[in-house]
Amino acid sequence: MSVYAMVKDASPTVAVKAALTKLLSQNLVDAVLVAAKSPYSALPMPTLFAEASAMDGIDPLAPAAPFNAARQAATVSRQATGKRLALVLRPCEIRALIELVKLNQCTLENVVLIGIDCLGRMENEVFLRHASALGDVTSEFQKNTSLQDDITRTCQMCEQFEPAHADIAMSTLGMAENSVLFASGSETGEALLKELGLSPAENPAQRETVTKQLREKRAACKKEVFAETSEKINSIEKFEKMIGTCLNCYNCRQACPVCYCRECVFLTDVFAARPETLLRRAQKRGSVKLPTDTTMFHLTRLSHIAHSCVGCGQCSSVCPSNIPVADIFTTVAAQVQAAYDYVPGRDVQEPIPYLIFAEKQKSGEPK
Amino acid sequence: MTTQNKPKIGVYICHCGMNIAPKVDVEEVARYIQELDHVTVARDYKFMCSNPGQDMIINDIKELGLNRVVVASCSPRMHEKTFRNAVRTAGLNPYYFQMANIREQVSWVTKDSQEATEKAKSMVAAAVARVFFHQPLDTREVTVAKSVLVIGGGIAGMQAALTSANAGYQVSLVEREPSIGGHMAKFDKTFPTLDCAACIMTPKMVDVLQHPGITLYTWSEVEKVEGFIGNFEVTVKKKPRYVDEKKCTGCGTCMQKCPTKKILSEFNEGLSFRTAIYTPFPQAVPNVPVIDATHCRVLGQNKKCGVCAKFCETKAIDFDQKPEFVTLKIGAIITATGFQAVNPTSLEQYGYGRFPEVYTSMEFERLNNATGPTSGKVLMKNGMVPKRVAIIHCVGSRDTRHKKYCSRVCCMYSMKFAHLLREKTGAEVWEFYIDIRSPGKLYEEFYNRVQEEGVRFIRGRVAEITDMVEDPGDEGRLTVIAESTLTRRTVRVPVDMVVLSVGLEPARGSEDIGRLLGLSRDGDGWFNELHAKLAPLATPINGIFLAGCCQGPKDIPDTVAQAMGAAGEAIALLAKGIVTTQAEISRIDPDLCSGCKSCIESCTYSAIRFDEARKVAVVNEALCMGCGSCAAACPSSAAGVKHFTDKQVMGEIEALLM
Amino acid sequence: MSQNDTNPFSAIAHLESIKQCIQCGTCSGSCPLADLMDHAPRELFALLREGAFDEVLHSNTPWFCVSCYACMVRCPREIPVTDLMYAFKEVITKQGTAPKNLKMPDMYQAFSHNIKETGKVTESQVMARYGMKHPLDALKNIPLAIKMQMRGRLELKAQKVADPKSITRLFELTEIPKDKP
Amino acid sequence: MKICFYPGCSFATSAGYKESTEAVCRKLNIELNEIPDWNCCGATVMFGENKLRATTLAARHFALVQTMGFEDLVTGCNACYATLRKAARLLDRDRELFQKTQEVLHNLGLELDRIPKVRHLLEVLMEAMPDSTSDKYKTLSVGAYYGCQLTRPDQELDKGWYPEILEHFLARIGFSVKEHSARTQCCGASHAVIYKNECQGLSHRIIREIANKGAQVITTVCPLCQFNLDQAQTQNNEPRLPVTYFTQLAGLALGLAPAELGLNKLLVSADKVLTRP
Repeated sequence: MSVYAMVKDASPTVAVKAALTKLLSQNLVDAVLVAAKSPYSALPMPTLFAEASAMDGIDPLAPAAPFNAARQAATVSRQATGKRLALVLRPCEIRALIELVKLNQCTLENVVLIGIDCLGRMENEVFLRHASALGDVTSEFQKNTSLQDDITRTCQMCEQFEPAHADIAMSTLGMAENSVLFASGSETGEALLKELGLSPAENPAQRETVTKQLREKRAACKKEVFAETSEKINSIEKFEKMIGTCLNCYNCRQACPVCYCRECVFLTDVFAARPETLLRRAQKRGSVKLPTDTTMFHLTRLSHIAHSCVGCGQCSSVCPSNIPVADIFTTVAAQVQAAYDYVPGRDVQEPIPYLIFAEKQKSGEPK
Repeated sequence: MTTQNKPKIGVYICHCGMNIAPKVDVEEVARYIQELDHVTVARDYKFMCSNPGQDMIINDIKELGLNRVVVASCSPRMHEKTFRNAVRTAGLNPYYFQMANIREQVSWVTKDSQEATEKAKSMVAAAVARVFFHQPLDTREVTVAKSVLVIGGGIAGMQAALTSANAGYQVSLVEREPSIGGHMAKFDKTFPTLDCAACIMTPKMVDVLQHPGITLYTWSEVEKVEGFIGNFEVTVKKKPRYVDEKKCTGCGTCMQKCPTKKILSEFNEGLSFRTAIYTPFPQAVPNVPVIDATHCRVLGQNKKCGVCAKFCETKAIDFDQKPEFVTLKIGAIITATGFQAVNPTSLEQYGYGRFPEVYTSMEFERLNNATGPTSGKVLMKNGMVPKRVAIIHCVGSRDTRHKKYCSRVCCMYSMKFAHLLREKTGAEVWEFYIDIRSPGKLYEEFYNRVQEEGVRFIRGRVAEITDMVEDPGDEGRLTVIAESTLTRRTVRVPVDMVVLSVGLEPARGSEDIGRLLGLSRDGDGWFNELHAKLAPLATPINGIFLAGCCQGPKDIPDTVAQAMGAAGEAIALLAKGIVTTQAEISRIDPDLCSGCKSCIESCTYSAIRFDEARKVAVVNEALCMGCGSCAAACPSSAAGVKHFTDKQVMGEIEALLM
Repeated sequence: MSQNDTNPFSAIAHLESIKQCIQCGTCSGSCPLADLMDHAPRELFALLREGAFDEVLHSNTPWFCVSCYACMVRCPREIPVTDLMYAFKEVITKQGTAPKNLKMPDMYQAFSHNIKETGKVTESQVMARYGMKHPLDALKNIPLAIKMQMRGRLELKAQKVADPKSITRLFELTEIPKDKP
Repeated sequence: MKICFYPGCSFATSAGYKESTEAVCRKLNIELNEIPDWNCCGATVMFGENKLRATTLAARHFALVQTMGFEDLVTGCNACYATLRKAARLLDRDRELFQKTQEVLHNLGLELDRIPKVRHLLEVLMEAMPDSTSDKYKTLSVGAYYGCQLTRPDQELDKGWYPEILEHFLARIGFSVKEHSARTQCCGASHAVIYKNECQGLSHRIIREIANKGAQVITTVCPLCQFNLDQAQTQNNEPRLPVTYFTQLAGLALGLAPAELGLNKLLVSADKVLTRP
């Protein structure tokens, strides 16, 4: 059972900051990873804080995220160091981090996961445009519904905007203005909430109504995107058309939080065709488009991560050719994950499907 | 030979007599291939696998300085070994060789000749592209443990154990029941010669017990199997017997005195009772009882009893016995886990379980057996001799709702029953069959003999067995209803007794054994042999062989022949004393490995371990079977299979897509 | 089934299942009215496999199927025997080849007609229509009808749906054009 | 409980099925919502005439059930039960047939989107009937007769050949049950009406078997079964067993009067066996 506490009469950012400050200053954790504005840019970047006094610019609720911070979180939790870390992450970042734990890329030992309700993020340039007009985008965003329409396409179809698996979840959805609900998700979380000395509260009834409405809205959007995308990629020809402008820059791979290989197979010479092969092919067909492995690259990445794709949308955000990479990935991932009844990031104990052999798979029956 | 050398590839296209050449223009293929890069020579020949064919390759290697060879002919399964040997003979590493299958994959399956020629061209070109990337590989030789494990102590397992032990090898025979003997021990006579099963069986059981080369583990189960061909490490669990095998003299006093007497006898198919301490049958081997822990008053019900211990003169009863685990070093494994009879309860219309006079064939075997519940007299439950008996064929067999296959033995044993019934009781016997299947030496003759004896054969699968009677005079009898398809009449035959000739299915627990050994099973649950025709006793797992019904239904002569054959395979392996490890195994590049352990999870042979210091996965070459699961699981291509490297496979695909 | 275009049964769903028939006789052995049939059910399958379509078109067998489904649940090849009997009747009706002296097609026709006219079935009316063709049968039933009436179990007035025309329309909309001879 | 009920053509004129069903449901607070303007399901006739027509005649009710807002459709007649289920199964598996059926219904002003689950009244009462508290009928031995089409071909409600559900039901509500082997033997069904001589034996076999196994009363779950077994006994002198509906016995167990349950409508009177204890 969760324990609840409520902070009233403070903006969510202030409330979160107060809580994190307390964690650090009371030595309840040794360091905090949280998004913070830098002196150089309004865009909040994942930042590791060891001193409470340095936390002025933190902005975890900003509707921007130039990274899926699971990668950075995994970097600081790659091995247990004996120090206790608090990681403040969005729901999609937590899900990606859990996938990375399953893949042995980091550990949750001595890690406190702090999750926040996520209303979505904007593309960087959209955020920066609003920032230059409004100054404090975060607090405007929390109350202004028209700003909330400016989030990325992938965020608009995300139904998992509440943090699951966090030790402490901070919620603003369905709360009165300037109120934040803290909920424990584990014994660790419960103990920490006690230490923070917040006033206990109940889970407000209206929260469920608000989240349900939002979820329905998102589901409708998702249905639309899936239908549209399925139609666009249902043959190899159409798929190739979809990725026709790909530059093989590999940005999508770089931005993907669950693409974890130390050295990507596309950096090796495995798929590099020999010159004589290319020439012969050109002779035979008249022409060969280069590079030849563009389709292979996307299909390989699909087959490698479709089961673990958490739908964060970063791949689309970083594509210089504006290919809706995330549409493709989320559409395919939804089908793969449904086939295996697998939800990435649902449970650290849940094995990744291709590593187990279920009876049903054997007989080829659908689930 | 150096790998730095520029590739010089020789390509040989086989006519395969009339198999390839009439469909594929082999000369045209040779002309085309000759023009490809790195191809030094391309030739065609009538039979590449023949001596002159092989010599052609050897000479070219020597004279033209070839360092890669491609043969386009049949399937690698057929002749890859042959050509690798030829390449080796010429002094080249045998893995500088690639085969293109233009027979099964081209000439046999392609209608149009031109299309076939084009297809052959691309397949050979693909092989050329692949062999370009080949690397020399080495095999290692490992010594073989001179011991055989036989799983299952029925007639198949016993025979396999005896043959192997007679050849001088150490045999461990594991049987889960208290005694060896299996199903055959339950039979009275055997078709078609009507030998007494016990007369031919019990001496073998004693031989097994007394053979110095055989260690018998009854009331035991295989718990764990690790290792690989020649070097298996097997853990056997000896279940507690609660009787000390060394002290017990087999006097039987304990069984006489045991007060828990009303337990249905498994050996007698529930037609009689046994005590809680028991041997399944008087001729059991070893003649040492076990205590049935669920029914024993001391073990199962925590009551004071201990009568058996009180009367045992040698103090052999030990209620504190615990399971024991024995670890064995094994060179070859013979699986002989057998079958079980299909339970006909779900064939509702036959009333098994509802009508007391409906028996399964296994029950009838016991009813008819001199050591059975009626001392071999065929009697109904009311003690009377039946006057008319119906025998129903194909119960549960040839039925897509149950077992779609023919169980092979039922026709013959049904006719054996008919003969015995005629002989013992003089009863009128009606056999209801779909087709009589008697393909065996003296089998058809036996059919004729039973016909001569006046058995009524009705061709028609029985629709229903009912106790509803048409004629009041038949009160208390059962009526068998079927269409006599040869006369197109519905016959209703009132009978006193019905025998259901039930089919065979894999023994309970064979799935678990299959999992322990890594054996695959077919859709019906029988173990898969390596090749249906050419390797019927081998399995896809090297060093594990099959004997008897675990591979599919078969009768005693076939079972014994197969058991001897499986033993022969095992002996051949052990006699040679060494096995060559495979070269096509996995390797993991530590520089590319992310340490995610996906490969470890996916390896079914437990051949990959994790190096905690370097945080990378490492392959144990002795255990790896080269299946490639790790390569498929690894996202960063750190894991790969030698001789199936990404470059080789991609090269092949590239050429095919050209 | 055979690729022969003259097979009038070729459109039947699951007809290919009869290829699997092993002529074991379970269907006929299970059939309560097998004795009245000119061919055992399995024989119809054999006849179709031989291409003897005429025999099947004129067989009385499908008309004696009582829909007890005993054959269907027992068939070791899982051939949907009962469903096939329905489908055979449909083809035979369409082709008009039902045996002339057979009572069952007339009964079915009377039944169907009653539904078409009223949407519901009133036993007395079905018997009356059937009795026009088989007066003896109808007469034989009179004593029973009297007994039934005495117990308030005989309805002489037609049961009807609210708008019988809609059912007639349903019949028209589902009419399959007769095959040309 | 509220159920959507399809009576079928024989329900009203059968020997007290209607009376007893209504009385029992009243007593158990089961609201019987009869499908307004139901039609004949087509029974065993229509599928032999025209598959689309047969399916549409049945599916017309599925559309009506939909407008009534029910998920299930309950009937008390085996033939209706089997026919409606057959139509439901076909519609579920055959997309083309489903579309054609939709089209015809649309032309008749009806819309069909989903197929309800077709259930038998026996299933409903099995859930709703309380266990017996009285031993009043303990000595009355009953033979349960299912007919063919309750368990076949689906074999979903119970086993196809020797089902037990009705025996369980009768035992639970306080009757002594006699097991027998004629439970699902064919009574001749609709053929019995015109092939009287040929089918008489089928009904007699069943009656004789049930009598032989010691039952005094037969109980059925279908109007045609009841009719065939009941009328078969009007012409011969063999054991005369009253042929009741399971709802009539359920009514007795609930303490309702025989007249209320239409028991006076049986051809073979039940008065004797019911008044004797």
